[in-house]
Amino acid sequence: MSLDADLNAMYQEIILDHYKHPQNKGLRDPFDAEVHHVNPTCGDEITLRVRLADDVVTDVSYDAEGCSISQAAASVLTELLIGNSVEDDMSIHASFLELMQGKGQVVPDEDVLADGIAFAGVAKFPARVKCALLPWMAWKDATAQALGGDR
Amino acid sequence: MSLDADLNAMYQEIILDHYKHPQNKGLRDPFDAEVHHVNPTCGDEITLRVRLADDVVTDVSYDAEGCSISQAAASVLTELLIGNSVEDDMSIHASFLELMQGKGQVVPDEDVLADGIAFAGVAKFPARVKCALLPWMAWKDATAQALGGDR
Amino acid sequence: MSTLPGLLPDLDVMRADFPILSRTVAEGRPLVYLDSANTSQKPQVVIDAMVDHLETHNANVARAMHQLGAEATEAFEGARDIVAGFVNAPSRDEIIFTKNASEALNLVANTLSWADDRLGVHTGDRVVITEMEHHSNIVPWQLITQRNGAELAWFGLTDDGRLDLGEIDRLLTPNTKVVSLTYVSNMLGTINPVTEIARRAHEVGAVVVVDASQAAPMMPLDVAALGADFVAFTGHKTLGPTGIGVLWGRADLLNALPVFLGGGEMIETVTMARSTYAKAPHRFEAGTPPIVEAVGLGAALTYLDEIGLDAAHAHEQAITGYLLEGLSTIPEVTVLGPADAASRGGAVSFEVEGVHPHDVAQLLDSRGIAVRAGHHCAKPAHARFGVQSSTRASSYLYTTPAEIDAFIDGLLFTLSYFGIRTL
Amino acid sequence: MSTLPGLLPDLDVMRADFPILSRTVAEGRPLVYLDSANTSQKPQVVIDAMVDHLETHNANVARAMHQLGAEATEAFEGARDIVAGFVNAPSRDEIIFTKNASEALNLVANTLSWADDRLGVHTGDRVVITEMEHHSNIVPWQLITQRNGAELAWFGLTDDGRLDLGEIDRLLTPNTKVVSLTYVSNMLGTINPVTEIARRAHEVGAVVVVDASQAAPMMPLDVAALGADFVAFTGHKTLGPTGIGVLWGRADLLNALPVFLGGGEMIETVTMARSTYAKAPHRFEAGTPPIVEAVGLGAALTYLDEIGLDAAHAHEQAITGYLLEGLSTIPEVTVLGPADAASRGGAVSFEVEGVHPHDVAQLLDSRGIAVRAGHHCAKPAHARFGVQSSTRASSYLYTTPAEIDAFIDGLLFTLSYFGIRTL
Ligand SMILES: Cc1ncc(COP(=O)(O)O)c(C=O)c1O
Ligand SMILES: Cc1ncc(COP(=O)(O)O)c(C=O)c1O
Repeated sequence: MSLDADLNAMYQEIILDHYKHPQNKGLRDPFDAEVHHVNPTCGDEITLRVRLADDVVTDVSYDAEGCSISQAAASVLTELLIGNSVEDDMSIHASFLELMQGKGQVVPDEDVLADGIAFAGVAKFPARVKCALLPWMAWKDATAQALGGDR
Repeated sequence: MSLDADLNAMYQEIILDHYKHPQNKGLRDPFDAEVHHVNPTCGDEITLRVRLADDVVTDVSYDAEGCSISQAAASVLTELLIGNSVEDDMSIHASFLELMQGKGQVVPDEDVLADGIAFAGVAKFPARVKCALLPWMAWKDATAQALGGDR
Repeated sequence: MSTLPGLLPDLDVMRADFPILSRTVAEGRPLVYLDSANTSQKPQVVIDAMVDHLETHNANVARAMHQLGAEATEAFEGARDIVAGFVNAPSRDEIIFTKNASEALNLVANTLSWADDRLGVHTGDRVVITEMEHHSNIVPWQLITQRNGAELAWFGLTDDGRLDLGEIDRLLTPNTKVVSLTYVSNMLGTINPVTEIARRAHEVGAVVVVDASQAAPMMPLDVAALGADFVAFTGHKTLGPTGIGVLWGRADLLNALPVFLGGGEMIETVTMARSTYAKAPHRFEAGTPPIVEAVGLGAALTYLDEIGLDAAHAHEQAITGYLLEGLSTIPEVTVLGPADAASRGGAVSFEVEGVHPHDVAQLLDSRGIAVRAGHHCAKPAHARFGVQSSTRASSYLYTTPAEIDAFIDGLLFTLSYFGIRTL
Repeated sequence: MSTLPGLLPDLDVMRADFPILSRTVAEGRPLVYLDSANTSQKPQVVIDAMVDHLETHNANVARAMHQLGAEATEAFEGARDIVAGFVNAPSRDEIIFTKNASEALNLVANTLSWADDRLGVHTGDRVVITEMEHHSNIVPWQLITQRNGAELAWFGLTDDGRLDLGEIDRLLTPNTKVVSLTYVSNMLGTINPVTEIARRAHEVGAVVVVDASQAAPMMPLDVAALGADFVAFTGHKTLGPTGIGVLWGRADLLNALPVFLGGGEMIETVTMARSTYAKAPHRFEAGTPPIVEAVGLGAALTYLDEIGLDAAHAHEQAITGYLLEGLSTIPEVTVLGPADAASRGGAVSFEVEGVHPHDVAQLLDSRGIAVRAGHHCAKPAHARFGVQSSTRASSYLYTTPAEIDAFIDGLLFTLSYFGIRTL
């Protein structure tokens, strides 16, 4: 695959769409945990809130500043994770992590990752993997805090 | 000149003689200043005392531990410097310094340096120049202190 | 447009000295390296000097009495002489080798935090820095002022990216012990009036520290004339290798400061209970120093000197002017920092409306053009201008006008790729 | 006598990997390099890896989004993986690159001096070291204990150059916060029972720091099994370049310690008023790290691993045994440290009756034989044995029995030159 093709694989329409029209952006109440994560290399930032009820992720909201990849990742994350059980979301999280750390060798499962499969092309660019993972790491941290009862 | 010749130029009979039979060794009273100098690289040490009277160097005594070069240099120093005016000794000091820092290119003046000319061969060995200079630096320091009146 | 006034002559011949510049990236495209403020590329002579040292003269220095040891010591101390000449230091003993510029700045900060009352930074004392510093000239001062209960104050910036000198009387008070500032900003490109500030700082008795990391590569550096007390820079930005930095300091101050790191050859004598210490420079060089790195740095500074720092500076200004001109033709681009090339270095940071810096850098990279995106270790300066990050193109003496053309083309491609405008 | 049991096979073939070993010195004599405890020579693969990096992949790491930056980052972080594998670290994030072993030890000492009460070394606390330490593991602890009003205590030595463990109960008290000791002595050669001492130190809650500068080059180093909390070593003694050292530390401790040097990429976020910091390893890597040096070290440790540390250790023991045997035939020679090769490393320090170490080294040098003379940065250990300095011959994996023969011949020549005996 040529480099321009790689570039287009990274900047999928889906990613650019989410970047331009982010879903669930803006911080919402109520929430059980809020975290602030930073990518120290580039300065991308996210503040992310999680709301749980009976082990269901009832809401994820965020405010973020960053590149197309990290912004789109946050938007896709909320679409994928809101409304499922914590357990299911943890397994979606694991699939996304596996995809991103697979150096472009992992074939994503559309049934699990839906729009998230668009990030397959990002996995080829090590410097950008951190961008895509920023909201996902924040979500995991916030959820752990919410479960730990640090209200 | 071959290396063995260089070696023999460094370890002149005069130097080995002074090494085996050091002159004026042992600390003596009275004195006006005493200093302790160390070659930090190798650990060679000297304690050196200077006695002045009416701007004449009436005594230099020392106790030293070190290699043949530094030991012989101390012995030669006392022979050269005791009994002269401080001014004359400072100029002998300058000649010795010039010889040692000359990288083997300076031709020593036997009238000024007497046995000190034996050190001409040492000047070719940068690592050993410090050995030869140790007592000379100590003498200068002690004399400066004695003149400064730090009794 | 390949003959701008001020360009170095025979640029192509000189570029051939840099092996990496003939490399291709991004599927056969020639490398356009515009990230020299981050690290410079290395000419063959630097690499060769290091190889020759490792293959033929390698030994530890100072300690060794044998021939290899003498050769290695001569090479290492010879490099100190070259550095001393390069910065016009009054004495070679004022040149300390550190691991990078950051260590040099931390060395000064820490030893000042441990010094006696006269020199030292203690409770109630003030340290003055600026809002345009690299993190390496911010964090060390935060650490020591927090530890010792001192105050950290700073010059703010004007809208065009210069120091706001209107605050100087308020900032420089009798309890100001240190003024530490960058000579040339790595983000805004601004060249600061260091000599004037040093003069004012000395009036209140403060020690003046200059971070010359961005200045040393591209303009004549004369520490004797500068008026500062300490000057730091880093090897890898001046055509040399990583692993080495330089601190110049006034001999009397260096020898009045307490020691920094302990061990190896920085001692005079050691007993289990206590130790005494060597004089500068060895006083501040604990452990085996960066030997092969000093050899490389010596070769690098010799190469730079042969080109001439005045000529390098003129080249930098010509290229930067051309770059700024190119950027000014793109309305979506906003440059941060001074707009005229004459009062700035070769680092040009900018925003592109509607495209995040990461995405700009990524698109340019796909065309073989290397720029930096992020905060460039200058978060506060970014915050000052209300941006979280920026894209930075930074040229050096090997940069050609054609590379700037490629860069401007790449930006236009980026804008069209993200649908901001059509080509 | 060229086939001792335990020698590395194909020694000549392997020696051809080291360009400097085919050099002649002292007017055409082959170089006999017996100063490897001071610094090791470098195989061609190390030099080539560095050249390839500088000519083809040079860029700054972490910060750069472009292709060269990605390649440089991969090379640098890849070296961290190699080091982690080499010392069997539980996690790669526990490997910190410093400028040398001395900085690694100072890093631990300083951050402990700033740490909170639980970990920190403060008034009334005790730090325990040993009388056989290199200055780099003495001075840092003197500096912090003096600064913080803590006590420095140490294990003495037995007459045959081992730690006097009889003092262990007296030394390890509940207020002992740190025990820092060398794995292998660079002067006496002694291999210390580190695991046993670490176990005892942990019983009183002390943090255990091991200086593995002399161990890492020549015996398997398994930090997971060793039982220590921090282990330091230096690149240039393990076939790598100068300008790089390694600190391994337990992740929980590393992240509990305050930061050391500030600047560059060790931050999480920076504002003018305050900063927060990254986790280990970046937490302790202020400024541009030793990138090309890490590449070189990675190649060096890979080379060492291919030879095998067990095989290297066996070679070292065989050569050292042969060397000790040779020395025992010269009545004027007194060896300092353990007499049996099995319980020691390859550094052998000795006295020659009637000839000062400088003069011994000089005479040997005139025959092309490089040894070290002086205090080897271990003044207290010399003082313990009532000597001011000594001569040290130190072999490594490229040393041949023939070189030991030449060395012994050289000693006899020295004795005759100074008229101590006739040949
Ligand atoms: C036992 C020991 N510790 C520490 C060091 C210091 O290593 P470096 O000089 O590379 O910091 C050395 C070598 O000089 C050593 O032999
Ligand atoms: C202005 C300035 N200061 C300090 C530094 C730090 O240099 P180093 O990373 O080599 O320590 C840099 C470069 O990164 C810089 O641009």
